[in-house]
Amino acid sequence: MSPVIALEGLAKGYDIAGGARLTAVDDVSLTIAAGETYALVGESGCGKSTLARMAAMLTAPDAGQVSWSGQTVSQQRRSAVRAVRDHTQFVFQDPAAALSPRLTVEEAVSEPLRIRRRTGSRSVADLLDDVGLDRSMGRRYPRELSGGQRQRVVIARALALEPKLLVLDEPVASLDVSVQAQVLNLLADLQAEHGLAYLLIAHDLAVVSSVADRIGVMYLGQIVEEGPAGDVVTTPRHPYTQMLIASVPAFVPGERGERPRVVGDPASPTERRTGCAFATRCAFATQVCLDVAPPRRELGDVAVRCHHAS
Amino acid sequence: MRRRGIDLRLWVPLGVLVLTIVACFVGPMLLGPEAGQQALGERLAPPAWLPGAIDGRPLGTDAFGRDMLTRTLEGGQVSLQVGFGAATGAVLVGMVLGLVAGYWGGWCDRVIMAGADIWLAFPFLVIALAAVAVVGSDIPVLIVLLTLGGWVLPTRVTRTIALRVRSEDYVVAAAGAGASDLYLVRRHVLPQVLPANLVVWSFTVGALVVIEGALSFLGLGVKPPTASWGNIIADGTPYLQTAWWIVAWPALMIVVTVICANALGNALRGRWNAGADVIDKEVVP
Amino acid sequence: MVDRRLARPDDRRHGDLRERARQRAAGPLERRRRRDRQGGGPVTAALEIDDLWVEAGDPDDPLVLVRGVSLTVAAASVVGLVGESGSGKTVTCMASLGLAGRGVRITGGSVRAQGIELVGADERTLMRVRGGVVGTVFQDPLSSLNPLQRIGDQIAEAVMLHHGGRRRSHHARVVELLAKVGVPAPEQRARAYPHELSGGLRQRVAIAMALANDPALLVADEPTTALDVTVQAQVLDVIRSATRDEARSALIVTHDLGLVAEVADRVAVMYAGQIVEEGPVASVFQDPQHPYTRGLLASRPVLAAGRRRLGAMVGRPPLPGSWPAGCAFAPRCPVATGACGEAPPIRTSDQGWSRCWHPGSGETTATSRAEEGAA
Amino acid sequence: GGGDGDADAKSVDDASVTIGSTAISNSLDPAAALSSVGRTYTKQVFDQLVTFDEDGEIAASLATEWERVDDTTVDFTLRKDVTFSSGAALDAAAVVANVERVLSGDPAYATVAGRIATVKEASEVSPEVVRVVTSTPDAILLNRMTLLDIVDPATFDADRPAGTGPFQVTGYEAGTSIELTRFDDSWRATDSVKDLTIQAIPNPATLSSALRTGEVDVAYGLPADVATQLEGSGFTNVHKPAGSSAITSLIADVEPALADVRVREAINLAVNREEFVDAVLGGFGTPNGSQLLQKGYLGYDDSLPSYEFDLDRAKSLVSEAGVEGLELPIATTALFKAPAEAVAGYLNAIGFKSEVVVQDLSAFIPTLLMKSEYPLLYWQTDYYDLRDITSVSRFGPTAPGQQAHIPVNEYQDLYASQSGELDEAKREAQIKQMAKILNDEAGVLFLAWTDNLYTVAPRISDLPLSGDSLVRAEAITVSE
Amino acid sequence: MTEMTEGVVASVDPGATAPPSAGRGRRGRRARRLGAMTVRLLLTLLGLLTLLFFLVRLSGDPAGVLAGPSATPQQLEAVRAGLGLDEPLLAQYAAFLGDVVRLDFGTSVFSGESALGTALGALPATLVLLVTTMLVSVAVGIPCGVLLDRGGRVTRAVVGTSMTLAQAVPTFVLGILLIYLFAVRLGWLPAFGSGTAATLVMPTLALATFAIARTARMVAAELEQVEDQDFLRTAAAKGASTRRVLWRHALPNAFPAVAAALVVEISYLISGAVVVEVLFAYDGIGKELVDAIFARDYPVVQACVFVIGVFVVVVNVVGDGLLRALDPRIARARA
Ligand SMILES: Nc1ncnc2c1ncn2[C@@H]1O[C@H](COP(=O)(O)OP(=O)(O)OP(=O)(O)O)[C@@H](O)[C@H]1O
Ligand SMILES: Nc1ncnc2c1ncn2[C@@H]1O[C@H](COP(=O)(O)OP(=O)(O)OP(=O)(O)O)[C@@H](O)[C@H]1O
Ligand SMILES: [Mg+2]
Ligand SMILES: [Mg+2]
Repeated sequence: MSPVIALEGLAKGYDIAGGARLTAVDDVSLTIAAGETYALVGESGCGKSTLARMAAMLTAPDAGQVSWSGQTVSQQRRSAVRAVRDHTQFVFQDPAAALSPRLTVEEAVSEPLRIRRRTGSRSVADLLDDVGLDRSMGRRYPRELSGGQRQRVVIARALALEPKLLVLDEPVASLDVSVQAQVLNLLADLQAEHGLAYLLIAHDLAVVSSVADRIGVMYLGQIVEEGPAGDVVTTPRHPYTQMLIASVPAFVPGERGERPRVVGDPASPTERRTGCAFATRCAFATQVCLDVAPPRRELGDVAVRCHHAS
Repeated sequence: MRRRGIDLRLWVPLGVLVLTIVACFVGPMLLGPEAGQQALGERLAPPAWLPGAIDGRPLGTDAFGRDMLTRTLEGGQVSLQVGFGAATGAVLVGMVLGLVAGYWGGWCDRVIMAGADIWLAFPFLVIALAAVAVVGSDIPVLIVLLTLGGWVLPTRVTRTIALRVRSEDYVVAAAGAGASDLYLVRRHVLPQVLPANLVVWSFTVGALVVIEGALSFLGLGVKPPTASWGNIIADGTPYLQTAWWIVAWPALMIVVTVICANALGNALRGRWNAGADVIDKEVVP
Repeated sequence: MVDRRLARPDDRRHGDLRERARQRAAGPLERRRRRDRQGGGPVTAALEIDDLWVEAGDPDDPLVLVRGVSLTVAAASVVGLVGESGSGKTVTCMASLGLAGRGVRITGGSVRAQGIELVGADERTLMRVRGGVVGTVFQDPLSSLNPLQRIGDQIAEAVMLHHGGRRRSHHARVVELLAKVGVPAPEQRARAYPHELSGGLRQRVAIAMALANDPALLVADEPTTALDVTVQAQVLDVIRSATRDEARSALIVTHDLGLVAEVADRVAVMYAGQIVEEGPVASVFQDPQHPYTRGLLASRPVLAAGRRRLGAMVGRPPLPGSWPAGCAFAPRCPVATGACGEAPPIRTSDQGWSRCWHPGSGETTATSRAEEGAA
Repeated sequence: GGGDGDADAKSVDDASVTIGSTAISNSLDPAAALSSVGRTYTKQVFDQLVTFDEDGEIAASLATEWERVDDTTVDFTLRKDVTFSSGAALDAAAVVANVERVLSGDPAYATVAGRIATVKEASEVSPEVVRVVTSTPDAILLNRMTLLDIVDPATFDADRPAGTGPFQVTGYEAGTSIELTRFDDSWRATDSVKDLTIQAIPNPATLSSALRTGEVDVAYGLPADVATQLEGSGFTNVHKPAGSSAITSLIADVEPALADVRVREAINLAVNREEFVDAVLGGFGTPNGSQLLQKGYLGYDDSLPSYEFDLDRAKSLVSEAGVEGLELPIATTALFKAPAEAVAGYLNAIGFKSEVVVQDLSAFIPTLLMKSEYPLLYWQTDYYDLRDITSVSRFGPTAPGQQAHIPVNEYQDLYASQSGELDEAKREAQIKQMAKILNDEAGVLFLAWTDNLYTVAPRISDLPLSGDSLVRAEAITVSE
Repeated sequence: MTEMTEGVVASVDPGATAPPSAGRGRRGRRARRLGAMTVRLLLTLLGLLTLLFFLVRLSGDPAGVLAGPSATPQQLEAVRAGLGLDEPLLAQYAAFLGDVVRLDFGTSVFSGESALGTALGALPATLVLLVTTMLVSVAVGIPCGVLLDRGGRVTRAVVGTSMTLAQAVPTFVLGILLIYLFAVRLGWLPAFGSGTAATLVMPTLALATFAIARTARMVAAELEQVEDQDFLRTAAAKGASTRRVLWRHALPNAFPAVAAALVVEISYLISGAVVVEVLFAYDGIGKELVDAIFARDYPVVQACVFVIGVFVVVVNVVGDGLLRALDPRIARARA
């Protein structure tokens, strides 16, 4: 599979009040192939959204570059950025906030086309069909829709410009369990139909494990472990991944006994640190972890940033 | 308080305001030019229901024998022109500045908001007093001056909403689809800013009618014999004991206007939840 | 369609609530409890909710939020109350403790905590029960702590309200509580303001506060939902040790079935203001009787290798005011029949009960391509 | 004047009296005090060489005799055994020091310096005799000397300058109140009033309430309407012709249409002066459509005709002159807003468009003295301070850059010559001639001779006024 | 029970946890922020003084007042020259700036007293008025706000209507009514003046009425806003009485926002004070200023504006600090 998008050494920081510098994303590289779902998991504030916005070229990175189909995209050239934006569409966490209360479903879905003054090959009705919405819904306003329906509208809008990559920032986190499954299934169907690539962001490993081809685990701005979904879920290498998996409640009562202790809170992204970002919470941390930042290491299909993983 | 499909809380104050405006601008024409003229022989006549009233002077006369009904309505012309004119001006100025500050941000934002903070910190009446003493007090001058007295509120409201809408996901999505700033402002920001500013406008009308009254009361309003509610009250103050009606009618009109403007603002705020929280934070309810 | 008859029994607005509750046909729990009493003597349950009706809004045109919920939390047992958003879980708990917001009224039923009747109780009784008999933890640990007070003071207040004295005099107890819920350096932390703590610590403080007077029952409304995954696990540990290890009863409200599986003995599934199924966790999860329970279980993603489809239900949970007549789940139910237009009967088994015309009948209720859009 | 004291009421000694006024002296130093408002205070604390008696004649005060030595020189002989409240004795050197201070050119003393502008120098002839020399012959030097308050030179720079009057200052809040107590060693002291407060209350409504609540005993500056209202509740209005004319200047420089005598005449015919005095002045004044000076002042001419209210004639003159709709804004100060508004009302009734522009005193005085943007200026001309036409200098010859209020050369020439004319008969003839010219030309709009008005609480049975209409506080009679 | 050892217990929120040096850093930051604010306000003050300098000078002339209406043009000119008013405006301005920097505002044209002294002398009376107004508006406004939010149907209607009226009646109208009622009709209070407690009552009432209504509305709005917050439910769940929840938890949380608004409103209050002082002949800085403006007593105008400006700056700075003391969150929210 040829990569649709490749991110190379992306980094992004924010100056926050009081003169501190917050490192949101720190030296992240990844590639996503056509038809592939790349899932990014991590705790709140670890930089998932920031990374996603950089991938969609909504935010310029401080360092690193984004390539499309092997071509590096220059941030300076507006036309290049525009072209990439056409191929990348964003789906947001909160479907309520992602739709203007003032636009009908039809207007919302056709807005990207209107903005680009283009007629897509697919009509609004087709798009609504694609996401399993009745055409008659076109005249409704978002407030007249349920959460799942709204998320479908958002997806339909994202499909309007016929993108190659959908960036899905926690697309189901705010939905009810029963509706969450509907949306996840829909995404899988659309991918099969259109050969889309997904960058799927989630904080729940369980959600991700059922839809992802590859999983990247993020911790404090870095991808600490990355690999095929099966490998990451069944044989986690990084202590943080292990901890994440241990934290997922056992579904069947009594199936799992005592589990490894989860320790400490995530460190602050503003703190300046040497060594491994996870060292403060890591049960296996040694002096080297505190002193030296672990490099990215390939262990078979899996890449890990840990001194001790094997 | 919706009854039979009509929102009384909205339509009652709106109706009273419209009625007031119509009465003030049409009434004096119907009453004829003679009623407003001075007739020193008929001075200080009481309203129709009191002994000593004069025919055709239903609300009594003032110290110059002018018909209080006519005077009050004519006074309304000035007060309302200034109040509504300046409120409109303030909202327009505020929307432009607020959009610039909130949407484009950066140093524009810092400068505008610092200006707003500072402007709020100084007692406006003091500045107004000095300014009127210099440039006089024609209606256009008063409108411009009071526009300066009211621009901060709509600026802040607009800025807050613009700032928020700008980072709203659907705006990011539209930007992601390649929308220009102009498109975003026109299609997404303005539709949210407008209703909120209509609410602000409504409250501002009330506030500015009062400020105009205060300026006139301090002797810095329009030139007599042109009436405004504030200067009628100021002139009538010495007669409070014997001819309360001179002060009463314009005072009543101010109070009614302010109540209606505020009520209208409240009703509108209830109607549009867009920006309601912002307004609650910023607006003097 | 709303079932007006169900939503507004004619007599509901007049007369004594408890009296009317008794007049109504005895629910399954009532029957069971009577049986229990006759058999094993007077074992006081930690919490007994019996046929609770709650409504909100204009009294002339009320919105029914909870209709006839009965639920018992036995001594030293943990009950999980699950259900999707809007099904009435929070309203049930909070109304029971008289903590629901303004405009929410109990219109029928009874609630007893350790045998103390709470419906229609005076404020003194409620004050004694709240915090003393029942400790409560809320979902968002930031907003559930007073931002202006040091956390130590807030915990001390909880102690003081039931033991008197001054806040200062309970310092030792505060430190002890903080240590118990695993707050490191409790002496210093007691002086912190809520915003100075991380989410996990805040929730621990909230739990410490709920445990301040060693209540018999802990009510926790989505105690981990707002937390990060790893932190969730930590807080869960705290809750578990506060219940299992100390033989304390708990009612845990959540929409996370996994959480229930981890901590609860029994589970009640809520849908559209009613409990549709109740029973021991193991039996409900392994052999769900109600099609909704089966749907929930099927649609829940589990951690496992490999891409797979989730079982999704059609449609979405209905909101109060638009509950279908008869079985509220019928429009989404893959096994619904004409009979489902009528209110379903209650089927009890030894260990639990469900409210369904066709209990336990579906092999799999999950439709593969469930599209509510067409609905 | 004088209150109609109840003969039966027992008068008390050592009373406390409060005089409320819309404004009070801006300074305790009489040389720096502005306008007549300040003189309510200075009159009580200071004396002048000569003063006006109740009939307006020059009377002895600190000087008991005076003698004209030549056209420009007068010698004053001082009263014996007069002491300042500071304890110092009055002598010629003190008077000389006062004259020299005022003439020093310090702008703070500009008002008083203007009043004695003709004085060149003063010198001590002997400890009891002061010589005052003018630069040109001055017909009214004595009148001018009534305006020079004599201060103990040792207290020129003190917080509370000392005078020889019957009261001395005990408390002062700038712009608000002056507290006085009796100076027992004053040559003018009496027993009746011991403590006197002069209180500023700018708002007339507040002032009238203060009178009602008994917080003030005498109110000065109340609107006439209010004063009449108060009469119903036992208050007395003490008023006295004040030697002041309510007039409106008609400035042709600004509005050329005013150069047409028909227009000026129409304006003069438009006003119903009786109604005006009744309604706007509350009756406290005398309608006047004839001349500036009133009866009792040098040059008054009772043969001059008065313009009478004639609406039809006024209207026809307006249409004859073709000036219907002419805009005639009237500038004035806040003090005269009401009468000016009434005038505007009359003018509007004959087809003009008139409104009142209220200016601050600071803006209005340059308007009045130098150059106006507005064609009509409403002002009340006080000549009682000097009791002479000379005080109305703006009707005299113009300086460069100054607008003429009365653009008649003959009038201006007469004005110039009368001020140096020492022969009183000749001078009177000249002043009468000026009045006639003004009357013929309808050069200004005369409205009324106004009275000074004091509203007095019932407990005050007599409020005596001096020849220049000021309260003689030491002579107030307070009854139980 | 558990021995959960936490390495670094750091908050997820940026800046929430303070590194060891944060104490100094935060204080330093705060000092800098206060400094910046003060400088900004002082610069504005200078701007305002400049504006007034020209406004006032373009519109009138103290020389006329000094010379009097019967002066001759020559005398008028002489007075002008004596006051230095015949110099070019810019030269006058330069001199003025130099003086201001040295805090030398000169002397009143009319009284000859130090202008700054005059302004400062009038300030305490205004301060007293403002303080009583604040106290009254808080003391009355908070209970009214509570009633507005918590009262029964009738109470809410009555209080709500009063507050609506209180907000709609302009200060000057209210002042007139008060004088009429309390001084003229009832004779209970002096109609004017300053210096005694009795003279403070009506100006305070006239000024506080609007502020009361404003405070009440804000308290009610804030109460409504905090109403649904979980920490109130938490308090109730601990066993606190309704009263205790209201007074110990809801109100203290509503108060910072109200207090912040009151601080901002000091400028509205000063505007109101100008009207009230003139109306009641109350000798505060507002009346002093109006008198000086009318008389074109430049030095006093400038000094009054300067004093008011500095006062506003001080109130804002002190108020800001006070708010911080009231609400530990603000330090973070604004940092
Ligand atoms: N515009 C910004 N200015 C300052 N800091 C920012 C900005 N955007 C994000 N951050 C910070 O960068 C860090 C990463 O943010 P990001 O939104 O990418 O996290 P996330 O992993 O998506 O978290 P969540 O799961 O909560 O959405 C956070 O600490 C956040 O506070
Ligand atoms: N005061 C109220 N007035 C009207 N409706 C209310 C009120 N309180 C709650 N509701 C409604 O009652 C329904 C049940 O609410 P509840 O909070 O109990 O749901 P829940 O099961 O806890 O859901 P969630 O998982 O979202 O917390 C919701 O639809 C809610 O909108
Ligand atoms: Mg995110
Ligand atoms: Mg809930």
